[in-house]
Amino acid sequence: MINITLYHYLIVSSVLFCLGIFGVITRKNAIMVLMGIELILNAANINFVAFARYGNFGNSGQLAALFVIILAAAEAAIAMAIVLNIYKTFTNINIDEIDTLKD
Amino acid sequence: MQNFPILSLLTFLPIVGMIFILSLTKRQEKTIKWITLIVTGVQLLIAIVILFFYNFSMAGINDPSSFQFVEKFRWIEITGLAWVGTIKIDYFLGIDGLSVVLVLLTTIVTFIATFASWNISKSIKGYFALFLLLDTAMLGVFVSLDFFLFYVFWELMLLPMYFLIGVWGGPRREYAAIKFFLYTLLGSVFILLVMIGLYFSATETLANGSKVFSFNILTLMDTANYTTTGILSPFNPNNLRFIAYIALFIGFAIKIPMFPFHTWLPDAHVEAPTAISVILAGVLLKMGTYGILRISYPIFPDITIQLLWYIGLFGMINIIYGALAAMAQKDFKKLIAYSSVSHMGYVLLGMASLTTASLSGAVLQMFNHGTITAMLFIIVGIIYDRAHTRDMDAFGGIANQMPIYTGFVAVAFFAAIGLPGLSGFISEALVFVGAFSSELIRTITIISTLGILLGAGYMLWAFQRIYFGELNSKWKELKDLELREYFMVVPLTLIIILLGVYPSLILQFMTTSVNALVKFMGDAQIIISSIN
Amino acid sequence: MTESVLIKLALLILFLPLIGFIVTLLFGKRIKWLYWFENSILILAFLLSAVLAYFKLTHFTDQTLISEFEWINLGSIPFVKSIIIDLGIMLDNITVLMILTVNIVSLLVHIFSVGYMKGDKRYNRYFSYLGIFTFSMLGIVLTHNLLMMYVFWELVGLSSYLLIGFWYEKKTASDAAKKAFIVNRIGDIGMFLGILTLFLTYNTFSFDKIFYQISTGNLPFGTEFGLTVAGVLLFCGAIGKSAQFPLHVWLPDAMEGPTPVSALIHAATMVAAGVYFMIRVFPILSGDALLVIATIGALSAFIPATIAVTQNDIKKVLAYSTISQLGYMIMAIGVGAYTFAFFHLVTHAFFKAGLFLGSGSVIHSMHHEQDMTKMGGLRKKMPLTYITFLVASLALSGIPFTSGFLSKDGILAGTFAFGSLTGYWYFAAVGFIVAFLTAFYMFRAIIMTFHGKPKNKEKFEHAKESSFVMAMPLVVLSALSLFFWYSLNPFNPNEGKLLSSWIKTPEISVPQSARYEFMKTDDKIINKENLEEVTYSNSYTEAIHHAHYPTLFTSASLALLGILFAFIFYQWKVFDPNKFAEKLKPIYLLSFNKWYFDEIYYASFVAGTIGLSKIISMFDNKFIDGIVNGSALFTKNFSAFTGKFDNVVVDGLVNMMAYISGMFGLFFRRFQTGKVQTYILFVVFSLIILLYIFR
Amino acid sequence: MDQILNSLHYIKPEISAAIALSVLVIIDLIMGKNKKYLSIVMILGLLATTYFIIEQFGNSSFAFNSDSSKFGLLAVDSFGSFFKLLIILSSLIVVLFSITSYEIKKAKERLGEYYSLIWGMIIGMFFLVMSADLIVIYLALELLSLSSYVLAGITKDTLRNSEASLKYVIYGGVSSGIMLFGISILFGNTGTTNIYEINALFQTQQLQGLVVTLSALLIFAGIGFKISAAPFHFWTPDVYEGAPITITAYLSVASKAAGFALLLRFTKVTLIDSINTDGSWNLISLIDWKTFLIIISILTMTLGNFAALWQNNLKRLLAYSSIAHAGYILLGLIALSNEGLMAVMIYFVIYAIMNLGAFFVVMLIANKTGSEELDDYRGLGKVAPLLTVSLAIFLISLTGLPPTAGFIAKLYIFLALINSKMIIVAFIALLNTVVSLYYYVRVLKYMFLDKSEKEIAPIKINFANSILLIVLLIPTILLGIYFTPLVEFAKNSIALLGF
Repeated sequence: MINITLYHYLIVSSVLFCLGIFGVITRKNAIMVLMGIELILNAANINFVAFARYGNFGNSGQLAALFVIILAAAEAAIAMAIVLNIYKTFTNINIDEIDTLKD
Repeated sequence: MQNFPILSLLTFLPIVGMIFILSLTKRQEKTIKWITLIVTGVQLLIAIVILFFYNFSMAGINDPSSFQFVEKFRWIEITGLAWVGTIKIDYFLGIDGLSVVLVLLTTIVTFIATFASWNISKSIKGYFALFLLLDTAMLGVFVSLDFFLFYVFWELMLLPMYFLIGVWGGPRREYAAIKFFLYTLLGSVFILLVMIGLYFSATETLANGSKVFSFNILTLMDTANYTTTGILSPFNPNNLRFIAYIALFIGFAIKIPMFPFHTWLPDAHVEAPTAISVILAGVLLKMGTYGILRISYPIFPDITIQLLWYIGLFGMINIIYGALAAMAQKDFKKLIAYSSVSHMGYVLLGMASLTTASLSGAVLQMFNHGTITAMLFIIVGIIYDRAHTRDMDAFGGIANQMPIYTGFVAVAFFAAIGLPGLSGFISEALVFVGAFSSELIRTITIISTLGILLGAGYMLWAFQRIYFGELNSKWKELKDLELREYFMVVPLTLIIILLGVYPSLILQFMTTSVNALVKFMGDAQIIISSIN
Repeated sequence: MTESVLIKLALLILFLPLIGFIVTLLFGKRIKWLYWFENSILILAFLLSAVLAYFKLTHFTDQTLISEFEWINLGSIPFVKSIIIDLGIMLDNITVLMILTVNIVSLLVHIFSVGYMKGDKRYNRYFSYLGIFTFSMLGIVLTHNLLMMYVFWELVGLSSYLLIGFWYEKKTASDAAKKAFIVNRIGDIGMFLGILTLFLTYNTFSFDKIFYQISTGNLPFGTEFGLTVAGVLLFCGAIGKSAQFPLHVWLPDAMEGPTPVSALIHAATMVAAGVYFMIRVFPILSGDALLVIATIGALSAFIPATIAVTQNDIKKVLAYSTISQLGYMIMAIGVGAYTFAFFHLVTHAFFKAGLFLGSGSVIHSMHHEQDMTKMGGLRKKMPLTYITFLVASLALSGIPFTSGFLSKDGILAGTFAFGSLTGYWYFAAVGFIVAFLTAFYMFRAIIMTFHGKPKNKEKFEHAKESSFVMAMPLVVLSALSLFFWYSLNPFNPNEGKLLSSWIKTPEISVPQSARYEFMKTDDKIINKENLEEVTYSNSYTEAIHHAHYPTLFTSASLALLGILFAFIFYQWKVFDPNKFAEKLKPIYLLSFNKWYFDEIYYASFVAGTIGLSKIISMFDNKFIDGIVNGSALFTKNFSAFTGKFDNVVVDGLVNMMAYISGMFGLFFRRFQTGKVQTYILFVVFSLIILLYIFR
Repeated sequence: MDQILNSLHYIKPEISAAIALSVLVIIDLIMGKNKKYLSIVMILGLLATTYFIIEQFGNSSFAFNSDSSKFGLLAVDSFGSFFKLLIILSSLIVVLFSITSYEIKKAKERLGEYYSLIWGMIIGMFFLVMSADLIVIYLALELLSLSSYVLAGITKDTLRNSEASLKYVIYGGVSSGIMLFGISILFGNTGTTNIYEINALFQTQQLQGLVVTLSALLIFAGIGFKISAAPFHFWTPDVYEGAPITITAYLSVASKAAGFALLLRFTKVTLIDSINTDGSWNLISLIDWKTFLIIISILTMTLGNFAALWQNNLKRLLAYSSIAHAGYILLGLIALSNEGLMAVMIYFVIYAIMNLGAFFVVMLIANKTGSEELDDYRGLGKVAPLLTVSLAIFLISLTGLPPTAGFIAKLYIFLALINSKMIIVAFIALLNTVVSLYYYVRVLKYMFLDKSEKEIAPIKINFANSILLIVLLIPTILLGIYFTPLVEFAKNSIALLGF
């Protein structure tokens, strides 16, 4: 049985963060992009909780994670609404085709 | 008289006129023109009143007590800043021998330019409003003794000028206007930097004994006021005075315009309407040289003296380069524009030798060039109004068709050539007398005398091409001068002749100040060199 | 008659023509008879100057009267002394004689012009120009300082410009006017620098103060060389104004002006101003400077004389003759024959004016024909003109019993004496050769014009003797060309009052070491009884005295020989001059084409300047502006590339700063793709880069 | 709990805003289709909030302290109040804009949401400018952002509107995510999210430079997104162009002000080492924050200015111009002195007035012509003199030419810079000003110098709008001539809690 240390958590969160960024950059579908953003937020959440747990910082880390989860939900809701609106006007949610505003 | 705020009145009268004009409707064209004429006329009268009460024996330059018609009060004062101390900016107006001449010039040229504006037909209201705004800005530059105030007026001038060229100008007006604007703004950027640098380098002691930083030009002149650590303080061994001087000089040189910063001038002149060309050449160019004399010289006497040779060199280049460039022109107005470059070279040359004769000559040359070039541009305007071309080769024999006009042209041309008996000669001669006596720039001066020859060359050639020869039948219909045009050319002609015969009329105003400047430059240089 | 009255009189004489100018110029267009106003002013001026001359020469013979006022005062100047510029006038014998000369010639030319210019559309304007000329010329004569000298110097230049270009409809006339002005300016620059040099040293422009300072040993730049330089620089002005080699090219062209103008300005007075100026500053001319002056004078005497021999235009002949004679005077100054230089100036003024007016009379009657090959036989039609012309020609040739003989002989004696004292004999040689040539070309002209058969029958038929107003001046001037006005002894000018008591060789201010050997004071013997005139030193006076009779004989013989040759070639046609010319073709062409001066100057200086100005103008447009404007080619290519750029270029974004800005802008625009994922990619990249930088 | 109750009076303005938001929502529900009174309610709410801000002015205290610490979650100080006042002022102006905005009128049925979301933004911004805790910062930032995402797409019916909204939300989501990740790392290394405590740790403990740098950079990504500093600015032009003009104006002023307040507080509180007597700051040596800011600032203004040269849409041009101005404002921070701080505050007031003014004119013109394209501005000078002259003055002020207020704003920035001996930076910034002149003047050229090919009808504006325009115009000119009150105000407001 390997001992799970802070570093393991950090590695997981870093991978998650990178995957999130990667997803945001590469996915065509707007929903997938939003999921990438969720990944980024959750990577931070893992950090908060792990640091709080291993660093004896009390419960502030967990609290922060809770706030973030709530906000992530709110953000997701708003983003979904906006994507819906986009679908109405563009009839697709393929994000790299939405580029009428540019130089 | 000394307590009456006459300078403020003089400077801001046009703003009042502008507000009046803006409150009128577009249709009241006559009223608008007359308001402008009255405002500029009253300004001329005020300037004459100032001359009347002017005390010849008071020098000015660096001595606050010997400036005249001083108005000074705290404009901005913010106290209690623990970290920078009090911030203060003064509203400080005053004139001495250097500025009084240019104030007079400005009022004369503006008054005459109002006549030249009489036949403007496009958006009259806007034109005259901007015209008056420009008027305020120009006078403000010449009367302010606070660097900040100076800078505000300096910049205030750009926008009206941009529009006056850009809206009422010739075919390539937009290009010329933006070129003028960008060029001069670039210059003012340099000035602003140096201004701020100076601000943090010198302090002024207030009545309550506290020391505050100051924009006051006179404070900045006194070495004793500098802090030990200021970046432009002579006491600071790592000071940046040299770079600052160059930057400031470039800022002013663009306005003069000094080679190689002159290329905006021909474009701006060619495209600008006559009245604006008149103002541009008559007054605006003087601001550059005035700025150098008022600010660069007394604030940086040490660097000035190091660089005198180069100033003279650029003066020489201006003289000869401008003359040669003028010679190649086919466009009448462009020729006059380049002749301005050449003539402003004399001012630079005169400033390059710190002698009374040449400095007086330089200031007098500013005045004379102002009147002569104003007249030359009016002359171009008169013929352009009638013939709608400025191509000199298209003319010929105008002397027969418009003999009276040609007579005035001859006066202006010969004044520009520097014919004795006309005003241009005196100033050029004084410049040469002074510059020649300075051993440093003697060779430069000798080469510069070629300008006398080249000047005669391009002017007479132009005269011949336009006025002599058989009359081109195209121009059979051209009429001689009308009344409005007499109002423009006759006063200028009289000034040109009068000052040619009796230059002391203007010289007497500046001699005390010029001598004080020369003395100050010498003394200050000794003080500063003793520091290092 | 007190001194102040004399001064006031002189000032009145000075300003009368100015009033005439202003009034005639302003109202001449409306009031047709106004030229009479100008003429009567001249009559008045002439009378007044006669009065002035009389009182000055009789009552104040040895006094120099000076009156001055403060014109510019630059206040109390730090480190230096004060600079006060005075204006003023000076009356000495030379001044009054010169005033009288100017006014006589001017008056006669005015009167002549009444007839000559009849019917011109700018009749009154012409007289007003004559007025300003007279004013300026009197100014030169009266001034007591260098500044005013320069001022009036330029003003005569202006009047010369106006009068040469009087018929400005002709391109040649306006060209000639421009040329005259500009060529004069070249000399003026030198003169101006000379004045600056003197002012720099002495802080004054006044002659007397400068002379005094120099005599105390205070020299420009502290060296004798400085003094020489100053002298030569001043002389540059004279080179221009007196049309001396190498700036003589303007004078022949100046003949485009009306003939009376040529008589007044370009023969008698203005061109002599250079000589007058040298006479004025004579006391400060060092030996080296004088040598330069003499050399220039000799060249100017010789070259135009050779040119005059082949010219066919009667006025051109006279013009070259004028240059040549002015060269004589300049040379005289150079060799120290001060008094004779002035004397020749006066005599030459009269007889050359006479010649020009005579030629004017001919030209007038021939309906503005100037080519001598189309004249001939006019002797019968115009006897009065012929006789006066002949008398003046004799004077010019230096035939005894004329004024020219007296003055020219003096100059030749001076060169001869100079040769004997210094060994520079070639001045004398040039003097004699030119004397021969002068007689030859003058009589060639007389024979071609008045003798023989008429070449142009039609014009000849219409020719008739001139009216009284034109004839009278001719008579007066030819009378003034005779000897008795100047000296009752036709062979010795020194016996006249003019040279014996009125014109004195001045005190030299130059330091002893910088003078000619014979001018040094230690050689001086004050022994008035033995000699008619005491000049610088005993030896010089002696030498002139000894040279007098030999030169008198030689020059008279050479002049007669010249006349003889002229008759041989042109009257009796013993040799065909054309064949002769064919044989000496290179020399003939050189002379006929005026030694190619114009061509050389044009190819070098004029074309050079214009070329340079074109280059500069190009440079200005393409390069200086180009630095800011960016290269046109690049802009074009680029605009094709972006399409939009051109729009903006046309809009006014052509300068380089904006151009580079535009490049930057376009560069930045590339990032703004409109795709949000790309943006995020950029953000992530920038973060990585920033992290790398600040790690 | 006592702590919380005791601290409530410190957030009176926020409470007032929250109440106003609720009232607005309720009234909107009650009135149904009648939207007449919403604006009045909105304005009343704003005024009430303003009262509480002014009442609070000068207070200096922590609020919501945890039991163990002397530092609280919020820092109540003049600095915060200054920015709150600025925010509320610009909100007021933007609401007044909204009343006449054609775009907003078209989406009338959503007016209630529109105003409520503005309240949402205001509350977010209020907390942002006073927060002393990284988590609160994140929460406030999200509140602000979420509201603005929706506002950017509020009118829904146009293509660009929706697009702007989507881009904004994705870009904003990622940015705040990155920021959050940075916060989590900082938290892991310091054990606290309170910036005061973090600062104390920075000063006492040896931390790993790389970790601090990484977290600071990641946090700056979030802040940079808000203030649209390069290279985090990419959303700005697109969103500004796509959003309704009122919201664009609001984003360019209020949201940016809040972001800057955060940056200033973050820099001065978290990264400070000590303050010299002359008011200059010494930062901790763990990270070269100064150089970082210099690079960001120069990059931002240069990019903004140069890219603006090419814009043909006025909104987009103003977007780039606002990026450039962010660069100038950063200069004030770079000076790292109280003087610079003051300069930033002065700049913001003036910037708010002139930028709002410019957007207002653009909006009024767009109301009539339906376009913000420069081509449609040709010859407008003839038909709408008041509007175009006002726009000219605003633009000249944005350029920074005297005697307009914009000059004073720039002057104080440069005074601070040069006093900190950063002459080269000042020079680059001034050259940037020259560049900026070109595109501002280009607008003037289109309006006054060019002629329109087609006939344009005169643009008339109603009385209220003229008054509003003049109200904006007067300080733009007056503050250029007499700026003592403004500077006094800024001077009195630079007091940050703890310093």
